Amino acid sequence: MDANRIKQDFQVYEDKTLCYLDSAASSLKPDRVINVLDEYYKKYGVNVHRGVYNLSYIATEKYESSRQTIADFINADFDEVIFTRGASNALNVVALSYGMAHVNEGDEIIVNELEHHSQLLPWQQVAKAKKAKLVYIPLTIEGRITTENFQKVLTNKTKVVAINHTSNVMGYITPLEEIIPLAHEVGAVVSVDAAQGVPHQKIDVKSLDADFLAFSGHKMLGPTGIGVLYGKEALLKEMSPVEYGGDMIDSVEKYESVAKDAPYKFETGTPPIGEAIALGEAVRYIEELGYENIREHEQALKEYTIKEMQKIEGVTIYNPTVETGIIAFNIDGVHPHDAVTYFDGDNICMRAGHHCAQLVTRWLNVVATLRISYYVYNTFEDADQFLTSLKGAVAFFKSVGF
Amino acid sequence: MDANRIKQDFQVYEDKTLCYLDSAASSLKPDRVINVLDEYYKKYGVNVHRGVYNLSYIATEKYESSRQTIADFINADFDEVIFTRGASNALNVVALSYGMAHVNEGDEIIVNELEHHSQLLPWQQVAKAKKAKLVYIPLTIEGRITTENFQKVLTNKTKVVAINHTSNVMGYITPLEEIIPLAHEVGAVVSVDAAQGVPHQKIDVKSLDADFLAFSGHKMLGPTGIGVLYGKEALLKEMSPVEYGGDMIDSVEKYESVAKDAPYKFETGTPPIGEAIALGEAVRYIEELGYENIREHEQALKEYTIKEMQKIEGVTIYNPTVETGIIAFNIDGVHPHDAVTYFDGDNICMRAGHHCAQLVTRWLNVVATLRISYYVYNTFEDADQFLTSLKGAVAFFKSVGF
Amino acid sequence: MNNMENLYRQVIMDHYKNPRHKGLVNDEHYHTSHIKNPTCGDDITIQSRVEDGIVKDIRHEGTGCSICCSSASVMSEVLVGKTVEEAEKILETYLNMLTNKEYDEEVELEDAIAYQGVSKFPARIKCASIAWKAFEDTLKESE
Amino acid sequence: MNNMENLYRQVIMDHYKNPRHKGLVNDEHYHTSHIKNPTCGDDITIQSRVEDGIVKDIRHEGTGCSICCSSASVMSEVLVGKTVEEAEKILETYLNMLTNKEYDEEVELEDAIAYQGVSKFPARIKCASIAWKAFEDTLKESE
Ligand SMILES: Cc1ncc(COP(=O)(O)O)c(C=O)c1O
Ligand SMILES: Cc1ncc(COP(=O)(O)O)c(C=O)c1O
Repeated sequence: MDANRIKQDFQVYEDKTLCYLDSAASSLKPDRVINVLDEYYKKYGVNVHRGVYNLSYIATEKYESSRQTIADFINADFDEVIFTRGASNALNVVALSYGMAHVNEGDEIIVNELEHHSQLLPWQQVAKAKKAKLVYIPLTIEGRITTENFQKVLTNKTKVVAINHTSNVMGYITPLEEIIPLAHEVGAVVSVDAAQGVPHQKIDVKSLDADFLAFSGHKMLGPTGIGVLYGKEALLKEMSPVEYGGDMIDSVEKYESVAKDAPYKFETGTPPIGEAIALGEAVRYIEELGYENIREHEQALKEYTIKEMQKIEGVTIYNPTVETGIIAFNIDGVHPHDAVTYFDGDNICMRAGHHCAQLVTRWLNVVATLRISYYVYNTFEDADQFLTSLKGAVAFFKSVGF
Repeated sequence: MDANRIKQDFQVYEDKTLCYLDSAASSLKPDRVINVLDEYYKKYGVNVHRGVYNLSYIATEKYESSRQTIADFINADFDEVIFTRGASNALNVVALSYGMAHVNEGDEIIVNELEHHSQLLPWQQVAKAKKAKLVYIPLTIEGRITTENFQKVLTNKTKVVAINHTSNVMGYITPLEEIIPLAHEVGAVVSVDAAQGVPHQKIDVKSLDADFLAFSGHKMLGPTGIGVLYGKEALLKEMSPVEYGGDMIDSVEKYESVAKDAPYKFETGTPPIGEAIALGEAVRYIEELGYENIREHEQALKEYTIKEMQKIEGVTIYNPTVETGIIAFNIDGVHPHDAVTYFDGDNICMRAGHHCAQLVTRWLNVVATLRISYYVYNTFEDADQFLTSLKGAVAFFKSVGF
Repeated sequence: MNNMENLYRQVIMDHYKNPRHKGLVNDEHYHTSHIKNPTCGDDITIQSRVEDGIVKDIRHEGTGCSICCSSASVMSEVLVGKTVEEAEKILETYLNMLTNKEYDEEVELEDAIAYQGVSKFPARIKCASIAWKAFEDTLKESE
Repeated sequence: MNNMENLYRQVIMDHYKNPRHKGLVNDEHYHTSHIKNPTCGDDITIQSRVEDGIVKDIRHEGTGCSICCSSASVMSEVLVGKTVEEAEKILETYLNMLTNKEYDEEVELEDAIAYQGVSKFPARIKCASIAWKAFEDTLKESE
């Protein structure tokens, strides 16, 4: 994969010095995705479903064909793809609709300290509301979820397993192919947070056998304001809507109403139309690049970077065995917020903080971490720019007395 | 106001024959709003709040300054403006957070048959869940809500009044300046659906004294995927979040967590960043046009059109006394879906259906209605194009035997 | 200007004004399917009775635009008396015709050919197909 | 290249390594304010004791970056002993300086002037102001 060529697809790289290493927070957006968004607004920017004239017909067709594109992309059926505001919104729908209806007093919900707040907290709320028990998978010494440790907490009382595909802090990939069948054996449903998975590797919901799976548009070259919730048809069928209103209802009486079928019963009001259409374009772009190439490219960058980082004294890497393009680290004795300003001075964008995952930050026994994350447009020049800056940072902070 | 000049601000009008009369469903978007959206994606399309580098700082500043723009626009405080996915989402937050916590068995919730499903159905759900009573304001013979009729149903048991500012079917403006103080006298809170209000006239939440007020971006020259919930600070303060996750939380423990203050506790996950920033630009555009001018212009168009429509035999207008730019009508004996295809043939876009308000359609005793709705870019030429087409339609359907 | 004449053919208007096979029956030999198009309020119920591989009867009831209501009536006239196989072939051909797909011009659509013009009005394709789809559902149930 | 030297002045590093007035007290004469910046985990508590219109003492405790922690220490040194009016004036001047607003250069900021460079690092302004804002809150409570 020629990342230098790919950079040309992104207007933000008109700034030649930009070294963007924060794709796990939000990816950059290629021009063709923005153009598709523009085209919606400039040529047929009207409402969907409700209109019976031509412009509205076009908008509806494009919106729904984007749903089909995404369904094909993850090997789901059309009716199993719900457009949401983002991954957080999607994960909340699972907890509020499925969780609140199916979890009862004494039931167990399996979570873990690696989860993003958007996956952890909705279930913390369900557990509280329903007097269910929140059970944590013990992490290994590396901070990983293993099948073995999962089995230690799986019981016949387990009703739900809320788990990430890829950790946004540690970058580890969860062994879901093993965990999901085990969970199904005890009759639990598995809700997968794939916000960090779908942008980087092929996910086939059917072969994975996930019950629910959520991801965001803005982390996979798409716009903000859009995400996806996949749910198995049979589960969606018997679930109640969370929000009620226009476009999700079949018939309305004064005191009763009947909702449409999925996915529409979960999509009340005017949906994020332009956003959904543009997300379809992002999917096409990813498919053209090819997941194999993406994975290989990110791996190579990651391996090179970690190898070089390990040569620098005064740097701690928290996930040296990581299998994705996410590297968590700190400069010893330097608060990440101080460090990140140094990198910013070199036009290198990276995250400092708890990355919406306070539990694992605490598990690491630090106040916060630095994180770089690679994506399709990152080059070895980016890696070198980062490594040079990292050396400079270590030296600088030492020199001023940290 | 020179609507012919305004048309030039909208690229969609490169199609000179386009006669767009469906702004009540979704407005067209001016180029400058699209450009601001583009600028976000092309220049600083990164995440907010979490980043501590410069690009993210810019994104955060623009996102939050858009909140201030909108707060000033409706005379609210900064912390009282919550970004949502749209009006429907906003109205559901009120019902799910405020309603579910404060409405109890035997309490009364006042609604009416004019409400959009997105305002009616969330309260229908609250009423069911809480065994509260849904009470309907009787409509006048014109289909209006009056203070007098409101008083007939207001009691000491009234806990919530869910009401529209402007009806999306009939275009009537509700006498909220009278209704809100009466509701407050009995201690009820008033949740106002202003999706059809804010695009067309100045709304000052303080002088109106609304407790909650919701509207959508896409109906007021902004993008899809964004809306606003205004709530009084004191109410928001004691309300619980509906969705939990990243960005809305202060501190997270394994079994407990503490949410941030409003507005953030209601904005979990990556927000619709580009959309919020672009909505700020839409507000500036509206302010530059001036509400006085907008109202005057829409009034003139509406009056001219109704006067001319009344001269055409075989047309029934359902709201001849309307005070806004919304006209509901039918061609006698012709199903609206048939009619709308005729107009579409003349490149005139309008709605046919129940407009997400089945109760008022039933109240009118029709299966569906046609609706045209005027906005800033509509001209008298548009009105004439519509009137000519209407005459043609009446003649045509007669000729083929309707 | 408008090319509405292509849509509102005489056959269509005739069936709209004077629907055949209208009204449902209460008979367990019939299979029933109910489809709605909430966009415009079309709401149609189709019943069919199949015996010995032959479509013996079709009934319909509902509200909707002229295209939707007439198509239920036309369909009933065209399909009653056909074998299930013939009916399925006509159904497939008809839906392909509506959606601008390739279709077998050899298949005799009879009066249903009047809906050829609908393909030029994409927003109305659903109106013309909803009754046929409901019929298709009743066939599936019969199997 | 980087102009980090403008940010990490010696005074700042000194107060970061050797904070003065650190540690809270359990004394009802003190007013307390706690501010967090969840973005980066800054979390600071400020206490102040005002008597006869004079800032008698300031205490601080918390975690955060060097800018945040040091500024609490510097602030304590600068403001203790000042009248409330003087303290408010310094506070206003300091915040204006940080945010690139016009500010009265006549006002003596003492060591707090070391934070002048922060205005060039917009993403760090919050770090440098959070302790001062917390102090402002304690003053309001004293009124
Ligand atoms: C009166 C009214 N309320 C609420 C809504 C819902 O707005 P949205 O679809 O943007 O959520 C609409 C628009 O359809 C409306 O007209
Ligand atoms: C693992 C993970 N889950 C969920 C989310 C939430 O996604 P969003 O902010 O788009 O709702 C994120 C992104 O921050 C994430 O990294």
